[in-house]
Amino acid sequence: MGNESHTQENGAGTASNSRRHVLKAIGASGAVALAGCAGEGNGNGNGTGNGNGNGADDHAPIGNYPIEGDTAMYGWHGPLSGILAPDGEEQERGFELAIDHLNNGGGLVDHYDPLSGDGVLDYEIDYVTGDSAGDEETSIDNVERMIDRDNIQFWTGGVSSGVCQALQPIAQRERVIQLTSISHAGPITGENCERYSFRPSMSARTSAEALAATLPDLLGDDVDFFQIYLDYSYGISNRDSMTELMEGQGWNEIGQSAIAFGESDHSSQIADLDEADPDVLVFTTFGTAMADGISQMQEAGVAEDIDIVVPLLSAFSMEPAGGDAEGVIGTANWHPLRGDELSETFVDAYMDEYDELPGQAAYEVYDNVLHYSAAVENAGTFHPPTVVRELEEFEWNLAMGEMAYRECDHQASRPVYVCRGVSESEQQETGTYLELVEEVSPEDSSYDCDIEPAASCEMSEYE
Amino acid sequence: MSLLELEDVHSYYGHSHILRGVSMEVEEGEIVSLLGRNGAGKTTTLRSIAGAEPPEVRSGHIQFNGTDITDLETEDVIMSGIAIVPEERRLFSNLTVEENLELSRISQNTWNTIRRKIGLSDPSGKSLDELYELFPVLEERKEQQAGTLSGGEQQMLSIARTLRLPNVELLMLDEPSEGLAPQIVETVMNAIETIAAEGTTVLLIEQNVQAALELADRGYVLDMGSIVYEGTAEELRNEDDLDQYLTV
Amino acid sequence: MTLLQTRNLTKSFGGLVAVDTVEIEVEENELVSVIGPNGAGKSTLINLITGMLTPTDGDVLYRDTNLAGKDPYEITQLGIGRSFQTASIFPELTVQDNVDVASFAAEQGSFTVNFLRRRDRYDSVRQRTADALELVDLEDEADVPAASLPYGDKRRLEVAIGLATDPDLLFMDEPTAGMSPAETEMTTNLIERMQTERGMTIVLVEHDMDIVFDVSDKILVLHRGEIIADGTPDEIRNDETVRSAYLGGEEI
Amino acid sequence: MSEETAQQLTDTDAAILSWETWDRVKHTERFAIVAAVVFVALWSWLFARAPITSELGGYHSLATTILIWSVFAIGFNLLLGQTGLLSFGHAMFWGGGGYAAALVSLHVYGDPVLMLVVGTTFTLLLAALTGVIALRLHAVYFAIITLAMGQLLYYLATSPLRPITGGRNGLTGIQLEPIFGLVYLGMPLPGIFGTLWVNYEYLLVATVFVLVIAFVNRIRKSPYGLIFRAIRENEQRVSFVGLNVWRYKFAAFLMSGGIVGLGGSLMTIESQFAGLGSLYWITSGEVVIMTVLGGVGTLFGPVLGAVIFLYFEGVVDGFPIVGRYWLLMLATVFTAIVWKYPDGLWGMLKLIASRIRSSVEDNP
Amino acid sequence: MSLLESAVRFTYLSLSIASVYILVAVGFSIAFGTLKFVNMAHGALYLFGAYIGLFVAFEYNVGGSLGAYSPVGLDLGFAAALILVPVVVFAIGLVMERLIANPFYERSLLDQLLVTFGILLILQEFVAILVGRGGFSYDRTGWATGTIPLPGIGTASRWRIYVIAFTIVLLAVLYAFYKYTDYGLAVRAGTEDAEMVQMLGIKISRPFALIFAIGAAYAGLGGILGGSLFTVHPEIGIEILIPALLVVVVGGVGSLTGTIVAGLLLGVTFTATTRVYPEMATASLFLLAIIILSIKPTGLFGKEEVTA
Repeated sequence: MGNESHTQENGAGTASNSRRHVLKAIGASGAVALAGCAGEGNGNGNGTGNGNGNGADDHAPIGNYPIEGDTAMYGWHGPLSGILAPDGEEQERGFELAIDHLNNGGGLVDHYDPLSGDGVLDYEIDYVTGDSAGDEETSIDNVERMIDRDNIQFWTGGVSSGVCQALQPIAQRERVIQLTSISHAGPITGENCERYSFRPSMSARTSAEALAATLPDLLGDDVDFFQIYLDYSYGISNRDSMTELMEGQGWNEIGQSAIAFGESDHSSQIADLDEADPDVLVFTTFGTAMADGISQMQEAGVAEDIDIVVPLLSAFSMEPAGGDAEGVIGTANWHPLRGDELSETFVDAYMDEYDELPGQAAYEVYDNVLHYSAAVENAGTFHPPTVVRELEEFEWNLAMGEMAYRECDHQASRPVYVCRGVSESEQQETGTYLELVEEVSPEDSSYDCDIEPAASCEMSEYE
Repeated sequence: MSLLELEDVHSYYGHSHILRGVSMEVEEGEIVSLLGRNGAGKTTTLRSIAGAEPPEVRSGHIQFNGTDITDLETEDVIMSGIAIVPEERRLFSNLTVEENLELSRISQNTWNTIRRKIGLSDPSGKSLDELYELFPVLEERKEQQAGTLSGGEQQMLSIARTLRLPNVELLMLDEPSEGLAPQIVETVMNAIETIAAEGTTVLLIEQNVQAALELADRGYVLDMGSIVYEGTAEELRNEDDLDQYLTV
Repeated sequence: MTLLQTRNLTKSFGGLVAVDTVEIEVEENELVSVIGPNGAGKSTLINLITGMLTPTDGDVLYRDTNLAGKDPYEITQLGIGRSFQTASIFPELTVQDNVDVASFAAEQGSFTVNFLRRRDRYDSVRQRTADALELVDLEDEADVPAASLPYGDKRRLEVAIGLATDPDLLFMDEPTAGMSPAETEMTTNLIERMQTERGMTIVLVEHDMDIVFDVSDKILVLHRGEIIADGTPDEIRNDETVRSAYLGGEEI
Repeated sequence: MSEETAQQLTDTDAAILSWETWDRVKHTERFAIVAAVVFVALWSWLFARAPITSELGGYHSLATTILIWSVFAIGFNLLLGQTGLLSFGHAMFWGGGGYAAALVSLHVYGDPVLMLVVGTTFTLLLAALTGVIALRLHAVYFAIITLAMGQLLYYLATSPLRPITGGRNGLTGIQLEPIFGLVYLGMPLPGIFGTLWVNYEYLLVATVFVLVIAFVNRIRKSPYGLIFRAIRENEQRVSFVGLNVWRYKFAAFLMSGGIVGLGGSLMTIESQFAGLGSLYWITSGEVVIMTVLGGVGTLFGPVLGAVIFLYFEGVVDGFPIVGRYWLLMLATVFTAIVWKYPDGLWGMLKLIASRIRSSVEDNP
Repeated sequence: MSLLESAVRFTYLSLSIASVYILVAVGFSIAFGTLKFVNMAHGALYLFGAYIGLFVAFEYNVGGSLGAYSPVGLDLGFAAALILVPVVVFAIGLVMERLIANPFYERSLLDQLLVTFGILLILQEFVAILVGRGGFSYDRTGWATGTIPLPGIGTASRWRIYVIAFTIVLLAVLYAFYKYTDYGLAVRAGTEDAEMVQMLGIKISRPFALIFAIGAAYAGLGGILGGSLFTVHPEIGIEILIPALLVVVVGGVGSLTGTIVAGLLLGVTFTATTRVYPEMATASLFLLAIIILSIKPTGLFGKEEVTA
């Protein structure tokens, strides 16, 4: 963290801020009038103009473009406090590692053609980070700071779907690209979609598609299942997708029960579950709530003969659950013991730096930094609309496998990793909470642009 | 040497100067009465002796048994041998009669309590039985909450609980006759007389001049925070000028 | 004319009857003192009349209005003022502000919507405050925080607040307690002036018998919640029941 | 005071040279307003762009946010500082105003002025409803019942009212229309104004801030200000001088709620988002911390408190290594201040100033 | 499931929730009613109880600044935690009374509330910095998991039954302390009139400190029991404080009976609402508190409002 930079070009803030707001307000036509204004702002900045700055390409100023000086800022923003912190801390490490590799080579940068290991384009990359605390208002303030004061070109990170959705309009408004991570709710690439926001990670629907493709093999064909879900957009998206897709596989949903957000007592839902007596429980929750729920089921003696499926599994749920989560089935964006060469390269680099096995959260953010940079290299500019267009048809294949963004909803079509919780002793031994059960191909986990949630996406403008 | 000696005591309630140089003495075995109208400073004198706060004693000395007790905490004053029956009795109304009495058995110091229990104790106060003998009505009511007692019973309980304290050498009573019917006043005064006869020194604060002087050996009259008169009960009874300090 | 009248006024707390079927009458422009030993029920009586307590039984009539059940501010607005036994003032406000609170109440009633009008524009309020402060001789202390006044001055401020509410009938609870002889004399003069110059009716609860017998037109003696005597100072001075209530039966 | 002239206010040399002039001027109404105007005029620039001072890491949108939270804290302080009532549920007005403003822009029209009016009106109604119940209680009970009301609203907004409030996701997609159809808030200001204030949005926020200062200052100088303080010090005595204490407390509650609602609406305009966090009790706790930290009962103390709190949350939070401990540091500062300086930082500054002044006067 | 079994389940669910509320609220109510001290830092005692119990009973890999020493913990088992935690938190309570409560007895309720709230935040952040912000859950050994058969009815959760029984025993102990010990007598008397107790020669500060520490120990035990029912993370101290405060004021400040009745009432309300309208489960507690306080501003068993 010692190399974080917070020094900013004084005077430039006014200009860039004005640029953004005027563009939002009066559209592109006003931008021309403002170019001069921006120039004035530069006058009292640090003045070390860079060949790749204003002069090199002919794009009008937009967002935090053009970059002044020879350093481009990246942002990471995710939970470092609150119950989501375990994933946030991993993400931050992955992020810092990625920046290091971009500037100095190493890790997957050495195995990814568009990247040189000597910055991006001709810029050195610096970064800022912010703690979302899992809270929407705090996040808005933080991201505004990163955009306004630190002039970030893009940011990634985050866990909470609520926070992610609150930030998407800011990405659009400020013309700064956001690559989401982990956030799973349907609307992020549905009704809430924005041109400047991309989701490389799974959506609730992607996970459900993958589970529909594997669960019958794992748990049987003629299965009664029950759903307990968190009563907010993440839980509801998953519930709807699971109902539709599992029933499509011939499974039979025999009941549902909602948990209020923030509620740690699940006794009533467990009572419903016990009464329904299903074969499988689909438990859409996260964080300590999942740990609470599973431990309360065990304590009530209902967990023994029911298989539990938690559509999204990650450190923030697995860490508090400890050994209780043994046998729980779900999906993840990546698995450290996937066994391919690139994953091993990443794992080695990460272990060298931090002396622990990375989880999906660490890799995902690492990957986001890399593939965004690759898109910039391919586009030859940081100009946000150009980079957005580049990303919309971007394909890449690093440690997660074959990935590609879809233009219709900015959801990545991607492989999904179906995993299972392991016992506490195995956790100690392997350093990971999950074992990889099956890798589901992009074809089997994707859905068409004309079905929900993608069907509700009305993409916003480029400039 | 006097048992209790006040020497030019000045006490304040916040900024208000209430006792303006009170000096008085109580000899061992005496019954001394402190007279004066409401607001004259009688209760403040008692509270100053007891080390209660407020008031704040800013100058002067209070000696008891030869020791300076001016700056002692209330509980230490009590344990040095002074018992207090405060104005309005201040019983613990939600506690039973017996619990009110039992409280006095607990001393400030746990080790003393233990020592007394295993028979190594200092001379202790009266036992419950002795108290019930003195105030039979309390035994009948021992399971009752103190708040439900009549005024006279409450006053007896308030006196009785001080007798259960160990080592009482001086008993200070603040208006024990207040609000009581005449025949009850007499019972209370008789009880005080009995206690005094057993050798306890008594400092009696009273508005009821007649009752007080009947009992007392000597008296002080307090007005505007100063002693304006002192003398034997006999002298006080015959002093006509005192009317202005005491009543209509 | 009878200004204030209580009928059968009773207040009990649990089993204790603090005020027992008390019937008193106060004539206009009269100065009535209520005396009695500690615990006789004097404060309870005042509290019942001024609305701090609700009577268990009985009525309080003031100029044909029944006060029972009314809130203190309503009773004050009807013209019944009160000063408290302990200096009930606003310690962190200045002396002038202390009295201003009461002056506003007198000038503009119990509630008005004037939060956008500056209070230094109310000349009548200033005048009323100045008058009250002058009466108690505190005008030089107007800008001093009340907390820093000596005790006697606090009591006078307390009286000034009572005065500024513009009462026709003023209850004064031990106005001279804690005062020096000089202050006591000043207060006595003040009470007399209020009665003669302002035509106020005053009910005084007081332990200083000099004052009581000096200024009262009528004295009520309360003992254990009941009125045991009622008459002119001379009548009371010679009343045997009163002496025994106070002294325990026998003349000293 | 009616003779106060602009001369006195602008003639700073005289003010500095003569304590008497200063003492007379500093309590005048016009001085407070001029001070507020000067403050907002320079604030964003000093905080985010000026040489040297901006090295502390401030930025323009935080400067704006701080002004909005200051409105919140000033409104809250009108209740706590003047009447002594501690509400632990003021988030309901903050969030309530924010949601009302968001809803009117989503479903009716997004003129910022309309949003402010609707947000404030809604909050006044909410304050009237809750005040009737809560004001029967005192001290800690009042704090708890306001907390309970705020939390009830929070949970209602979370689930049963989700169709209206958007539940956990809050309300997004708020589009701002030009004020009275004329000026877009995002439009930059020209020349020196742009350097100082950046855009019309800041101008709107600054205007509201100054108006709120002027309004609260006027209340403090009106009979209400006196009566509120009297209620805080001795409620019983106030009713015994003939004032209807309940109505005055109710008025204080309404005004406080209304100002807070105004601030909440402004927040919605600034962030183009209304979310559950704004209704959560932690938000109520934050405004208590700001106000107490700055100085309960003072006019500018809450502003100082908001500056410090949000600086910690928004800037210190991003510092390397120590950033993680921002809440710990803030909580420690807060606790120490309450412990040693119950009058808050503003009170502490005044104390220090008066010490310096007396030492200066002693040694001319 | 039979109606009877549903009823039994409803009962033990309500009671187990009420148990945690009551154990935490009891100490808060004592400090408030007896010592006239509002102690928001009481929530930290729950937090400490939960974390100390966790690291006494088990070993965990932790985050935060202790992360480097993982795994952390004594691994003595759950029963050892149940014995050690009250002792340790009792001692913390004594220190808290000396260092925090004592200097503030004479200050206003508002100052007390704010300072202790600040201290709660500080302590919470310390915990987070030491062991990280992630959550933990108690493992339970065999004797504490699974169900107990109820002949003719069905089964009940073993641990919940233990929690209830344990709470009943603790409340009985507290009652016995009040009723039968000298210190208990002094505390009851001191609640009514502390100065008079001193006038009987008793150093009231000692029984007061003792009862404060007992209240702390109960909050610590509440932390273990609550921690074992739910998960443990740094914010649980602040989270439990709100229902505990509701229990205290709904029951009436300083009334032990009131605290228990209010705890049960809130427990039942919570469980019942969870059954019929789960989204409003927590909200129902606030609604109930608003209704009760509107009808009776001093709470169910409260005698007078504590102002000052």
